[in-house]
Amino acid sequence: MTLGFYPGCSLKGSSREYAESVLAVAKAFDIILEEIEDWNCCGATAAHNMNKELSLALPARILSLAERQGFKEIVVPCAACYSRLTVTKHELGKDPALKASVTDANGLGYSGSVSVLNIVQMLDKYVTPNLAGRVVNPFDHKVACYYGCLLVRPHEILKFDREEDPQSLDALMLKAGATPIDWAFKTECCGAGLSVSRTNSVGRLSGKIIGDAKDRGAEAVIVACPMCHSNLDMRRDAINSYLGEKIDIPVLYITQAIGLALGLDRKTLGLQRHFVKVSV
Amino acid sequence: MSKIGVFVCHCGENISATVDCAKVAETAGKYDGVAFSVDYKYMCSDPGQSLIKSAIKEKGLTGVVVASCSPRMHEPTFRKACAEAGLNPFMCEMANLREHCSWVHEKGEATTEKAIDLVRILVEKVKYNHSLNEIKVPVTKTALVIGGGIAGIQASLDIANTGHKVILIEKDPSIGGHMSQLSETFPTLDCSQCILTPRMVEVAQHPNITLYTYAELESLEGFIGNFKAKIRRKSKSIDEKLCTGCGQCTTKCPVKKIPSEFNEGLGKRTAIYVPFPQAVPNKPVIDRKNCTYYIKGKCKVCEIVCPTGAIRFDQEDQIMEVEIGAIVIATGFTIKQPDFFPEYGYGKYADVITGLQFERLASASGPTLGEIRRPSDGKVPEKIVFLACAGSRDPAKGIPYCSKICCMYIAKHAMLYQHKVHGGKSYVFYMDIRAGGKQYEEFVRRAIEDDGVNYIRGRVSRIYEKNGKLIVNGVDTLLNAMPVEIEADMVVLATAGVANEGAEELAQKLHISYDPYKFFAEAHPKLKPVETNTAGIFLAGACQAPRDIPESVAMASGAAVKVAGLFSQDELTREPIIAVVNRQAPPVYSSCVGCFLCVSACPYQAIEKEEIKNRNGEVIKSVAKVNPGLCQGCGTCVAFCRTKSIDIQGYTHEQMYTEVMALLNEY
Amino acid sequence: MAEFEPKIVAFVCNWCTYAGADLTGTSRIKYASNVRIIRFPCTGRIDYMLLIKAFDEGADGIIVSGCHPNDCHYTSGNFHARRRWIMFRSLCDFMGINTERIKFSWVSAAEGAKWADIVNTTVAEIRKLGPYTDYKKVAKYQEKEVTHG
Amino acid sequence: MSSDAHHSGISGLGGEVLEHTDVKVSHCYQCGKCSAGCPLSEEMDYPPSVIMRMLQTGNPSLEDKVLRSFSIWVCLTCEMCFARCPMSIDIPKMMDFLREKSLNEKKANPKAKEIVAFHKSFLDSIKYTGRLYEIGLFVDYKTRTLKILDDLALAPKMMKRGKLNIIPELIKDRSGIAAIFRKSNKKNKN
Repeated sequence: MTLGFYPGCSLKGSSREYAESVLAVAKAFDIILEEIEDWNCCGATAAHNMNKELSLALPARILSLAERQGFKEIVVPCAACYSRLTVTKHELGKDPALKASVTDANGLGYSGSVSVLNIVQMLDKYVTPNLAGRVVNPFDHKVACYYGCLLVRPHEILKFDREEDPQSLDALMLKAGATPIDWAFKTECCGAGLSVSRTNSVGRLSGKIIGDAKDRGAEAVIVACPMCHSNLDMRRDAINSYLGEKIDIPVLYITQAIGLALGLDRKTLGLQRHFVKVSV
Repeated sequence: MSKIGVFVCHCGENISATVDCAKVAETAGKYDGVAFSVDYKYMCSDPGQSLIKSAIKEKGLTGVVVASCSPRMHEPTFRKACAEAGLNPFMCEMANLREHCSWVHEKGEATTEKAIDLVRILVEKVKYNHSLNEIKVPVTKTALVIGGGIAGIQASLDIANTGHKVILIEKDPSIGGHMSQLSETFPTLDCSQCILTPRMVEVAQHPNITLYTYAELESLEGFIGNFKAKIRRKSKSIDEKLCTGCGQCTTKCPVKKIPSEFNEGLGKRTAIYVPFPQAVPNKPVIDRKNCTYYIKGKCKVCEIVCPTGAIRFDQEDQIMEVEIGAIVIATGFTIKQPDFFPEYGYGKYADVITGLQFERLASASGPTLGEIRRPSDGKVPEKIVFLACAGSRDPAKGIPYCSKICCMYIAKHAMLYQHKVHGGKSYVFYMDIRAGGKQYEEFVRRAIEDDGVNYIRGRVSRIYEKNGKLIVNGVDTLLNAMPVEIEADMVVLATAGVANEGAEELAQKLHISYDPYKFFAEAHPKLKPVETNTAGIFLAGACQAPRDIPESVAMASGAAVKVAGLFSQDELTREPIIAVVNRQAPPVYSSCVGCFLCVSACPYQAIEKEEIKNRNGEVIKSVAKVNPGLCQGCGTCVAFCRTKSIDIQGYTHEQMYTEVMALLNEY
Repeated sequence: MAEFEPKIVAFVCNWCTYAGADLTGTSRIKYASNVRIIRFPCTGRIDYMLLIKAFDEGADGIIVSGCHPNDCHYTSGNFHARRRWIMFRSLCDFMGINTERIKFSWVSAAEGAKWADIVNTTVAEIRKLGPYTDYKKVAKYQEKEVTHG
Repeated sequence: MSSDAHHSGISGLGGEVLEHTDVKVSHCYQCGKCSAGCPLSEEMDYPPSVIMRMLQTGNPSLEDKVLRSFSIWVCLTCEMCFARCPMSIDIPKMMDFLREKSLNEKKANPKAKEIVAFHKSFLDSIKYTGRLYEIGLFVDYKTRTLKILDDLALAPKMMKRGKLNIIPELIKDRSGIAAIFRKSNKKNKN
């Protein structure tokens, strides 16, 4: 089976291990993820902070390209990209004038026929039904599943899981043999786009998250967003200095954890690329 | 030739601000058959009515059109005025220029044109009106009161004390309602049970009141003065006549861990149980869902220990039919279970509780015997947080209205806490303090000033548990929205008051209206607060909207007076808006061909077959006949009739076609 | 050119929609002034020949509105109305009467805002459809036939 | 939409917010739940509920303060306020509009220099290559802010882990991207 694939910029650079693990898990289930040809950046936070038109036009081009290439469904592992694409689809769907003006800019045509799947939706639809028999190496750890902001909010548009105390990642990890813990910072913001410009804020926000996970005995934090990952992993120094202690709980992408459960090679899953050593 | 009078009302400026009333009157004056047309500032006032009356007399009017507010408001007023001037009241029609025109459109020619159209329609209709005579029906002088909370109790006692019979039904095993669950009441802090239980006993002992607990309304037929109700008496699995209420069965019942409804899940009860010690009647029922005998087929401990042999495992529900003349609905309210507030963790954290649960904790008869102890570990909370508007005033959660009672009971809760836990700290997060009522504001101030309750203006964003504490994240909006974080031991949510589950079904059984939140609708928001749109059915208490105790009691007494007023008459008059099958001269007798489609269409079984016989007693023809006592005037049969042989008085074919034609000919 | 102002007749029941429209008034919600309400005791009373008559007399659109299912003051009048409406609609389709010109709806006594909404959308839709000339032409033609015959 | 603003009698910045985002500032009843849940509220000069109140006043000097505030820039659009708002007010959408307007009117708060610079560098990066070029972004951002020393240690670590591309990824249809930027920027100026 073939699905469209929109990796987004992070998965080509600073979060390439996410892409590696997504592709490895997909491959294990004979799912071919075919990259949308000539895709562009979705514009991320910068675009909608600065220029509304642009924040819709950039994702619209991606959706148009996917349509042209005949994809019915595209997988978007990055939660931020997923949010931008879904919001754009929603906005263009409800406002024909906006749709005309935006698609006019890219000259590609747009009908809104492509479904956008986040990583959890993709796994739930195509992986979990066959997961049970494939777990050779249960991920037998206490895990804190961290959803962040953009995977579940705003519910009115995304209509995925619930906004408070979501459960979809927990359910997946349970199937991978893990023990998801109940904790309080599942959907609190990690600091997201302030990573570079206000590293101290990120240290504080991500610090609260890692701190709570540690207090409740988590052995790993599971994420589904490259931004969350880079803040919780790459910014660990800032986190540690906010908390005043050294915390070495690793942060894994959901696909890395599932990959480990499937018995896939650690290197294939890109675990060596993390800043915080993955000891689990 | 008709002589019709048209009376255009300004309603102060309510109509005249957007409609040119003089022009309406002037235009109407030119219509064929209109003998008199005038506009006036307040047509419903005394001089206004006199204007109508004198015109009827002086001009010899044969019909009247009053163009003013909704007929639902003043039709009785103007029909009465006509009758007083000697004109049959059913020769009077109203054009609705206010609710349907002046209030909903901007000032302008189109609005005045619409007003003129509305008047013209009714001028043409009234030409085809006929004098009608009111129908007299007898009154059954027994009232049915549904719901045995404080409102139902008060209504029952008040009606019974006027000498009329009352049947009171209550769905739970005991009367008492929510008031029996309360600890102390605002603003006097007197003990709820102490003032309620004497009333409960009075109900049980009153010679005019028949009390059925564990009973619900099954169905209702009929109309004002003449209802027939079916009541389902759910099986209690005991013979009430034999049971002495000794309590042997409830102490010996082996199933002891069922969450007690009366204690809001904070205490336990047995499978055969009396909901609370002061229950009326003080006799147990078996909860079949939880009883071992009904689940597994054996046990029967209660039967063995019962000294009078009162247990009846095979008892079945009974359906009882009663005839009644009026109904008071006092089914009360419930609280919204706050599990729709995942950010507050109700259901997830044992120490996040509802206001009603706090009442049970604070009550001397409650699971902690009145000590404030948290459910998780029985510890006395050193810090407690109360959240106002947990659901109320929250359109995003589906409840835009204010639940009205919470501000007061939160102040009471915080006060009770401060009285019971010395050195404890209490915080109230609120948006506004709504303390309108006698001694209410003073009560809240006392909580703040004398008892040291910390009021913080702001809504809490979320609550989570950490190291055995509940972390409450809020802000103080009076301090530039400064973040406030409280590590509390217990949190009490003032959850919204909502309509009872099943309120909608009950309204449909009774044919009364309800609002979007399933609270029952009063007939007029100001002037008919206890009446419903269905004559003979009245409202009392929180089934109509969230109400506190004094209001519920006042409403109940109000409803009781309405019932007593109704029962003071031996006969009632009803509007003659009923269907009639035509009769013609022999040999046709009627255009009815006897298909009796109408019989199947009629929801009231008001249509019968009539056999027309010749002098020799031979049946010539079977035709339909409407029983005027049963017909409610819906007109469904009229639309069904294939030969146009049935017509409905007041809305005849002639009248309705005339309205359509009058409208469109000049529209 | 001035915008086409459609003539719309509303056949409503006394207990729900008439009261709902009263509530629109008491709530001072503004709506298009093109609609004239004719009050019936119940939608069950509405004889669908009246709708034909209304078109015949020059109506551009019609609203029929009563109580929600199960909420009928007379228990079941609204169900009868709905059942007949379904049949009447196919009959209209068969006869070539554009059923888009008839709006069938439920408005309860508590739904003042919904009434305003229904009026406004109906006016907008009928305005889009334009004056109902087809039917009027036919009606006139038949009248002539009858007189000549 | 503009007529809607006119009818509801909201003028000034609140009216503009309504016109561009459909967000009605009048719906806010100042409960403060947004501020209570906002992860950045303690770093803000005016927490979200206070911004709402300032807009409600229609007072031009307060509106000016809103556009010059640091709050609108430190807002992360995490959507927490919107998710929990009892009145369902889309504050993040409003914040997007306020930022854009603040920028157009050259009122961006000086404390937000780094944040604005980062966004600009980000957009510049994709404007020319179609995709984000992370090294380019860092260099560009650092030249804009002169924060040469920050994060200097991070780059080699990232490089070592294969997390940075030396050569930017270029998409083929770069003129198409340029056209999108041109069109959007033109609209933005209007």
